[in-house]
Amino acid sequence: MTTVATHSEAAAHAHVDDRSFLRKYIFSTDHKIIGIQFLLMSLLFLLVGGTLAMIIRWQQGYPGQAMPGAGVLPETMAADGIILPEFYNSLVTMHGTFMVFFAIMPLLVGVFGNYLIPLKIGAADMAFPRINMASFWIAVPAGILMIVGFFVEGGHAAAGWTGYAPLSAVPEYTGVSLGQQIWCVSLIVLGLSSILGSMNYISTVINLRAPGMTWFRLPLSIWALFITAILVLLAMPILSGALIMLLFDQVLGTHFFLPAQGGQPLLWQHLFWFFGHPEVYILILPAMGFVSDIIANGSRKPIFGYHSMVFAIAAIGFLGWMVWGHHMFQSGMNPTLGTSFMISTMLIAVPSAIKTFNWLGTLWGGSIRFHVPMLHALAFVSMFVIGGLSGVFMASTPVDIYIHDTYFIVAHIHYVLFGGSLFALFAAITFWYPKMFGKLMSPRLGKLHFWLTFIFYNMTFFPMHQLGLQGHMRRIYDPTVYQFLDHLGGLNRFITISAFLLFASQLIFAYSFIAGWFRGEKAPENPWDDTGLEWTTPSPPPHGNWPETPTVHHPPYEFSSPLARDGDFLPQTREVKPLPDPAPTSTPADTPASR
Amino acid sequence: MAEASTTTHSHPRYFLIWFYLAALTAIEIWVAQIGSWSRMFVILTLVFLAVWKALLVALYFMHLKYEGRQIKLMVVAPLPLAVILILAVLQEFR
Amino acid sequence: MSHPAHAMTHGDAMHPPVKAEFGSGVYTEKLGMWVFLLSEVMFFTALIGSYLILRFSRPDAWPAGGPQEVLNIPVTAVNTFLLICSSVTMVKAYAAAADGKLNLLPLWLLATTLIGATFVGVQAYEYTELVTHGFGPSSGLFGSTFYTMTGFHGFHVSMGVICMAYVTLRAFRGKYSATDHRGVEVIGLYWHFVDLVWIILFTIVYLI
Amino acid sequence: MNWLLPPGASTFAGDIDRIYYIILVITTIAFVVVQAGLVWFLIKYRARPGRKALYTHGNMKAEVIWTAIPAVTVIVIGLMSGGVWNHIKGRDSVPADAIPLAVHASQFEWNVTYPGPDGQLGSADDFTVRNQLHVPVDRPVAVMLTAEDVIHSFNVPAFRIKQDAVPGMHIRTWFQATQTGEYELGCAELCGLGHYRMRAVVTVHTAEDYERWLTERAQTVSLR
Repeated sequence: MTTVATHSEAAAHAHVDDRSFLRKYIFSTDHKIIGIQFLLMSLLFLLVGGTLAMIIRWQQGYPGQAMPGAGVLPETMAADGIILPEFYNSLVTMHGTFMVFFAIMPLLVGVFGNYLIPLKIGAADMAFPRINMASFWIAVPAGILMIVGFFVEGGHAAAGWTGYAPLSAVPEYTGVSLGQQIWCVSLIVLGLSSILGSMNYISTVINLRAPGMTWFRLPLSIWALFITAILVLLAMPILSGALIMLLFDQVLGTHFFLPAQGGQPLLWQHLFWFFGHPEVYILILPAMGFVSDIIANGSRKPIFGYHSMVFAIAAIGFLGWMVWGHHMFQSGMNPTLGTSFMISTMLIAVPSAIKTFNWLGTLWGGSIRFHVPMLHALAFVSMFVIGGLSGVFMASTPVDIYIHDTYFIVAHIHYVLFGGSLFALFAAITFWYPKMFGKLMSPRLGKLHFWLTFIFYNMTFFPMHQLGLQGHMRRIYDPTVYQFLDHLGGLNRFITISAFLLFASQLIFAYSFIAGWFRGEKAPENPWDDTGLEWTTPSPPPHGNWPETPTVHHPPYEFSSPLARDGDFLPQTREVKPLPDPAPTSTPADTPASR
Repeated sequence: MAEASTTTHSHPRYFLIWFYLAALTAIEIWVAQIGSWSRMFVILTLVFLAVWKALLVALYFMHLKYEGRQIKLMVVAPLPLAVILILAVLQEFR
Repeated sequence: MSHPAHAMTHGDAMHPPVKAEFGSGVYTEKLGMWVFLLSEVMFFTALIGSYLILRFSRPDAWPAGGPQEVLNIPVTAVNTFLLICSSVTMVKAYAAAADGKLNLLPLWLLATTLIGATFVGVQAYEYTELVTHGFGPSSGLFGSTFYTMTGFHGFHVSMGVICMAYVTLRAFRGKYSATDHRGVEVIGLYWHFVDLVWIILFTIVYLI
Repeated sequence: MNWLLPPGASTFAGDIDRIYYIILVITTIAFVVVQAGLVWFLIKYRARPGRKALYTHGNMKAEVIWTAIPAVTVIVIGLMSGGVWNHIKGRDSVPADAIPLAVHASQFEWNVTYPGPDGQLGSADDFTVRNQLHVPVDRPVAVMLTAEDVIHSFNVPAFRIKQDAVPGMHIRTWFQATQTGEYELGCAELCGLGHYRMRAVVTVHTAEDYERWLTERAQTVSLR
């Protein structure tokens, strides 16, 4: 490995670390510590969101019956363990809010954006370490505030995670006043944190890449995080603006979304989904990136069609701005506009299909290692296909008339967000855990967790398609009100039992995560035989990451390269003499196969 | 980065830009008070003048004119998104 | 803004740190500010876009004789002129720093800070006048959009004034030089952007 | 599990169900191909001692093929859907001879205003019934949807019709029932505490029954 001379201070930092405990672990500006802080915070919120989901499921499976253990809930939430309708509306609202904004999004972007970007591009830290720290410490109060909302007078926000006005804008309509305001403020604050974070990611990727790390040598995870950061940067302020208007409608008496004085309820939906659809891709693009890295590693092959993978990410990032109307087909939106949104929505399926086939192409001819991250990554591909295909039904405007706002939508979003994002996150966490904590997680527990999750996950969410096809509306407190849903009681109970088993399976992961930290075997520098830059520094990497800035010589996925004489992979930083012609050189663009 | 390391005479004539901005503002206020023009024409004129002023600030005060291609591209990138949002939603409420 | 130690690999603070292929071509703080401003563009898009949409869909919610029936155009015109002046003082401060006229730099910055603060003061005066005449945020769509847009612009100016005061203080202490005046240029970008937003707002809110 | 849609009772059911089944067939084929391919690759290319992975960066031809096939497929689905969509929701799609009804949604009830014997809304013999929607079979019915407070959604699964009612907007939608009997109307958009019980009964009468019901109701209302 060759290196270039760098500022001597960097080297000094890497060796002598005399920061106080507070500066090192709490108010740290080190991107790795901030990444781990985000990890712990968002796993906690994942648990909160999951617990809320269990209560929702209980009510759906056993409406009107006391939930075991729910006796501890205050009278305003449950009467003798029987969930109250007002609490149920808060539950569905906050389950969505916590999962989208406080669990999945920080897990994907906050954790891995922070942890991976500098390590994978060869930078010592983020472009603005102090702003990075601020971004975390702004997210914390936002999260605390969101939790506090449960305990204020009138209960928590109850207008759905989409907060449709005027329901969300007038306290009398939901019976919630303070909770709804807290919801707005918390999300505005979180938005600021996200914007600061993404500004950091974008600047870092553009300006701090190590010598030799050209754009088309970036790993796909970094490409995905980079495009995602752009989406966050441009989409979050739209949400902030909309939330501010909503908040003003509640507290200042403005009329943005209140029709009585000329406001437009549909304006909220347009703004929300103009943010919301890019947000959907914010929640899946990084997952696609991690999975690409891990599938290449597990298959011991370069990723199939690297360039088209990059262009697919970029295409999704761009087209993602033109499809927001497909959430509003039945909203009273201009029907002609609906048709144009349907066409753009159909088109966005194409880059997703390209990615799926390219993953299959990567597996083809590989020498597949089934380590735990690989299992989760494969599950991602498999589940994402289901989520993607079920999306075609909703994209078709006439079919959407029937399935809009039913459990079919719930099934679809969970196939994308759980089957997609969360499986990718399990893959990513187990893959980079040794680097983060310097310890190995138990592969046996990992496989057990994987199989149980995979089975119970499908048992939970696949039948929801069926609920939706029978017309079961989402967000209804008690399905037994409707006769046409009567025959679905058994299915609902089946889903509930599966969901509880799914939740229980996650405890294995929690145990394995904590046990690995305290009792795990010490991790070597490169436990997965990977080519990335992060594996050329100790586990965990020191402050400053490398004593000297690394130099990059190869594209990201040179597995099984003929140039790698010992072992089956060629690290990006290893300088080797090219083979004599006519063997392929190391740049993918130059190989005949990719032409 | 043409600015940073070179000497005085390479700066744009800032006071001239300032004068333009002030004069355009005065014209705007005058145009807005004309009653005899059609409303649409007044609006278009005002928007044109506002965009002109905004461009003066962006190009000369923010030195966009002297930046590299990358920064220029980056800065115009979100503008289509803003236009898409506003035009599509306007379509809705016609 | 502080900087991780590794970043300055070739000593010139006003240039990009690592010669990465097809990077931004500018130093990182400036890049960061531009990136941040893009997100501000989208924020104001949400506010201004909502205003345009509401205005077009409900023209009857605005006074028939135009905004000047309610708003005080002459005062705002003076305020607009003030903000334009602050932009020129800001850019003169930048030019002074770039040319190494370090004795002029803090004076121009001070002028910018003071004019900016005056702008906020005049806006506060305008608000009080309007509210005492019965035009508040709850006065129909006009009031809602007017206060939200100008209010958030005012908030941005206020933040700018605070940062500008800090930069001015640093300039008086001689922290900037011809070879490193990143803080001045970066705050300048923000300041001009806020001015630019006001140019748009003044036209569409007060004149149209 | 029953993969069929529940029986439909309006003219829309045929079109919507047909497109649903076409998409179901297409997606099932895609699903089987991808999942089977995935499993096959996993078995065939699992790591075995002595075998090295194939070193390749891709194949342009294969990529063009698997870009083109989904692109064409989704465009076809899109075009197919567009026609039906315009037939159901297009602004000019409501048949001229449709019976006009006004449905005013409020927290948490459906107020259905009937035109009375003269067949015209806005006349003196109009009457309003709460949470009951009565329509004749085989006649198009045009519903003018309005909302009192928040957004509700007019949703009759058996008719395959769903349309939000937005406060401040007058949204017209229509349907034509094909089967007499009783069905359910539910709110599909979260509208507050009583969202889940915002239910109405839809009764589809024969033409004669409908006329009889209409005159009877109109009289009881005018007597009051």
